Amino acid sequence: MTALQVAALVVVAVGALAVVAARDPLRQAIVASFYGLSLGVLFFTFAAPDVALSSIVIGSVALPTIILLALAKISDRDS
Amino acid sequence: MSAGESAHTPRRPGEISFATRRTLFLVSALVLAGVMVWALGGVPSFGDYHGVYGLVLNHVAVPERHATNVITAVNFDYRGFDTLGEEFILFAAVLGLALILREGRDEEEGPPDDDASGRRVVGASNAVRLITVLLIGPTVVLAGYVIVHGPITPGGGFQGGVIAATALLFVYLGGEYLTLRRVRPLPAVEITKAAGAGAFVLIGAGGLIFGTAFLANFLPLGTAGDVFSAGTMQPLSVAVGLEVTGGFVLILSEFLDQTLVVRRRGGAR
Amino acid sequence: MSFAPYAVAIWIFLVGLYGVVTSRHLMHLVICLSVVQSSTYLLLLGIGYRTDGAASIFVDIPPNTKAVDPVVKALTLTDVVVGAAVTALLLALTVQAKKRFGTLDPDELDPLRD
Amino acid sequence: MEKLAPLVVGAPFLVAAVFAISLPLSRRRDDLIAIATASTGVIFVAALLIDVLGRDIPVVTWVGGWQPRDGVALGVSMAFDPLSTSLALLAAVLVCAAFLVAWRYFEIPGPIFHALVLVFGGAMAGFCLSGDLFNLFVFFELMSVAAYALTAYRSEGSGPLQGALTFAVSNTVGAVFILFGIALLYARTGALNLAQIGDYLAHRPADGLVVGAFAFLAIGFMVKAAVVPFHFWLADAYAVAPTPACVIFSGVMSDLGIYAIARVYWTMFDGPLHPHLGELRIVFLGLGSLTAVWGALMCLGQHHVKRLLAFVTISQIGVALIGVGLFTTEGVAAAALLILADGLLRAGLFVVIGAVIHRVGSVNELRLQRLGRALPRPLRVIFLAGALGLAAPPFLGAFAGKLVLEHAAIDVGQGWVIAVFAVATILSAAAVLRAGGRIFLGRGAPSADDPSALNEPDLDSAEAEIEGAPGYTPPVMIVTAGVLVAAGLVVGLVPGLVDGALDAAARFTDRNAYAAAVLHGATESLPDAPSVELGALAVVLSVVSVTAAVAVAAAVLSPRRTGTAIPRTVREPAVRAYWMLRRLHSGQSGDYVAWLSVGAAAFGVLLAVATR
Repeated sequence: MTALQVAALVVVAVGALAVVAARDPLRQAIVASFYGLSLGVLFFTFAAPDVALSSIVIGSVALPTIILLALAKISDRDS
Repeated sequence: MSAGESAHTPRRPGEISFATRRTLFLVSALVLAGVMVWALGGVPSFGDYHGVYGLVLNHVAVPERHATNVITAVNFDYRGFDTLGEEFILFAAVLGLALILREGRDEEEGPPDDDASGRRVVGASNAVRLITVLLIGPTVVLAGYVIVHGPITPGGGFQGGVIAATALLFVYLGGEYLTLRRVRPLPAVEITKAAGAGAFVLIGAGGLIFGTAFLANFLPLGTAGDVFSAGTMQPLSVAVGLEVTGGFVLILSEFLDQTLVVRRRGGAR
Repeated sequence: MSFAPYAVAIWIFLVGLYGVVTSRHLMHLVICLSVVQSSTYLLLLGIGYRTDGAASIFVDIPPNTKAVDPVVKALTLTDVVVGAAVTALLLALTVQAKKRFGTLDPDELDPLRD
Repeated sequence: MEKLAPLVVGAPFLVAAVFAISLPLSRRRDDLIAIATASTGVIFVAALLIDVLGRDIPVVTWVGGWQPRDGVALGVSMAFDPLSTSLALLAAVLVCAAFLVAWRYFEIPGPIFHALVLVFGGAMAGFCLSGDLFNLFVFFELMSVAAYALTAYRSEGSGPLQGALTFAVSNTVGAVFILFGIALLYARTGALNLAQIGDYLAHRPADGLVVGAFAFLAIGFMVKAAVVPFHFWLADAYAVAPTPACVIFSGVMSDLGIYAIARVYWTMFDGPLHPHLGELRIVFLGLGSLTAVWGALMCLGQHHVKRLLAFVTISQIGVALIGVGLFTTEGVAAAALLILADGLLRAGLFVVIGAVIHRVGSVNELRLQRLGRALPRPLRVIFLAGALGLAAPPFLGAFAGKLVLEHAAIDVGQGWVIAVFAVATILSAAAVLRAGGRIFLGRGAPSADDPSALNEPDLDSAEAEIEGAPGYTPPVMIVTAGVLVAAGLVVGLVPGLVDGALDAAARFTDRNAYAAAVLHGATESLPDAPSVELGALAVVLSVVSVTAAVAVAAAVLSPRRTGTAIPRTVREPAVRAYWMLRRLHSGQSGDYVAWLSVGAAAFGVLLAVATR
């Protein structure tokens, strides 16, 4: 295993915990976006650029956007 | 109030308490982790994989399919049947999502019309708007590039489709809701999505008529590395690109419309 | 050390599941569920990895180069899209649940409880 | 013929795509197109079945024309044997039934409903016929996603939202378990084709990886099948899904989980796990018995009729799991016969309830007691016949399946399960008979005596899916219900059915013949099918269970409070225990996932111990 792979694995492992631990949805959406990005980086080090690209566009852009849009709706009703 | 702090629901007799639930889970998760480590202990060491399927495909895909990207060859040719199912998972999810969200919206006040208060979603500055508008063009070009180069380089219908859909996101960030309505007339998007999904099946059926089997290749393979190579892989990739673009645009805009409806209501209050 | 990617996959799975079990907010629950799903991406790609293998994209490299397993990548690509579709559907249910129940605590949605 | 087979999946998908463009076709035209597509599917699958029955070996087709090379599968195979094709036929028939019911059922027409059901139908066919592990997962997910969307179809109601949420959360976790199993097997064998994996594993011992892979796949499929303790989502979802969708869910979707366990075991794991069958059997029979009895007990106290039928489904899934869990040819045949007869009966009963909802807008048994007289007489006959059929009267309904199951159980020295399924059958049939007696015959103490009864859960107003003038029940609903129940009853009388099922099971459980057909296109001689003689025991048991079911139902409905005959010292703890059990079904996905995790851990450890 290369040092880069180990580092990326550690970041992903911590990232997963951070996503779960972020109990405030807005913060969680941002953390989840970083988590998607870190998965993408990890997959690059696994020689899987296709999957990395997918993981980044879906995990760190598309899904967080959907989450934010959904949150915008929900929080409006809270107030 | 943040989610972690909310008060626990009082339980009725017989119902397990929140603490019991967590304890149950933690104990079982510990055991489950043990089972998983036991099972994964039999997996070859990381980096030592010699599975025959991948080795064979790495050798035959380029000479046989004229596709330099073996992953695309797997997705659109060797295991195209999986991708058919996957496309329809997205298709069904978007149908369901539209069903769930539209029901509520119609009931509230009908589909959002282009009234003035819906125009600015976020207070975007002119600079932001300019940047995002400038970004739309390149994004669309990039998406198209990624879709049609699927058989050659990393990418293909899925990735390109999602990138194309995020072009819409830029429009949203620019706050140009009116532009958005023009860029994204819903019926056209729905037709794009369904046509992409349907085209996949039709190309598959083409294999049955002109080739040897459902989803079999029936187009000339071309030269490996060219854009117009790899036979039916290319149109299948474009079909998936259309479906994914349409699907994600629909997902984003369904949520967006929901948000807009609510914001208008909020403004009216 | 060679077990590390699998150990991390198990970790992600269980941590995400812990989030699902203890969640007090539907939005949080749905995102935790997508974390659970992401464990499978890592597991699949980890299994198919070959040390110093190239990426099965034979554009600039000769055809017989040692390459990582292309099948797991194709499976993971499928898996990523499936996961996103399920998450989007669940988020729609969440938005609608807020409207109907006025709450997002998953423990308070109980129309049929005895 | 078999080359066209992928169209079983592709054709409904294409029609669904056309529906989704949502050109404003007229409602009737949408219905007609959907029904035409579904009936074409039935005819096509039936033709496939006839073709398959005439051949000695499984019929195999490779999607994309990728024939295997030197025993290495390059593409995805579909394999048709009599059993898998029959199940696909049952699914196709029920899709057709769902469209017929929906025709006059929904107030708001929707091509979205048609599109979702067509996609769902195509996915079920793909799931039954696929010969590839990952492809199985893809169709599993597709069925699930379509089913979540259908459950939430009435999304303005709170019930459907909650049901769809618990359904989706539980099944997504189940799907992740399946992927773990797939990843393990791919790591070991470098293959995704069922036959190829089976060949690879056949002559190697069962180590942690193999046992773990089997455990994870089985857990995923047991979530779908709703085996206790993975079952909690089912009652929430089936109670609120639109009735036409329930016809498919209850009639066949749950059974597909059981089918998949048998499929993966007999194609991949029979080699390595065969030496441990004695112990494995105990684990699976235990789970099956727990599920059968748990579901039956829960039936007793339900007054929400759809929820009652949901628990009947769980109980019968348990009995089918007992059949599969015997891990013998006869056991598989028994499970197949049970799934066929009981699936049709449950589907028919759901259609009757759909007609009741359509007419009076309630599913509360106690409230319906006073409204039942308004219901058309044929529904009464159909419902009570179906309820009696659940008890497997001599030669009708699931009698054939029970007969084979008794044989199979005694053959491997597990005769005790006969008692379990007798109890489960009696209790669940009694509960449905009680509901029928109250609704259609007006029996039982009037609920006015018990005001709390009227607070029992009922339909959300949003779920009252009524179309057309009140005071009218569309004949198409009565006919569909009648045909389904009648088919479920007389299926046991079809001459040669038992032998046919045993023969089909013999082919299904012949791993070598399957692998040879898939990987080498070889022909092997037909395995010898076991035969089962009609024993007096089966008839006696059958009479006893019907009598007991009627007696229990009559006792509950008796105007004299029969319950007081039971001494208080027994009655009160029993009632308390019942409520404890019932309250575990809390409707909270957090609880459900916690139980799922407990079940998965326990199941994993049990399998590890069993194969030590």
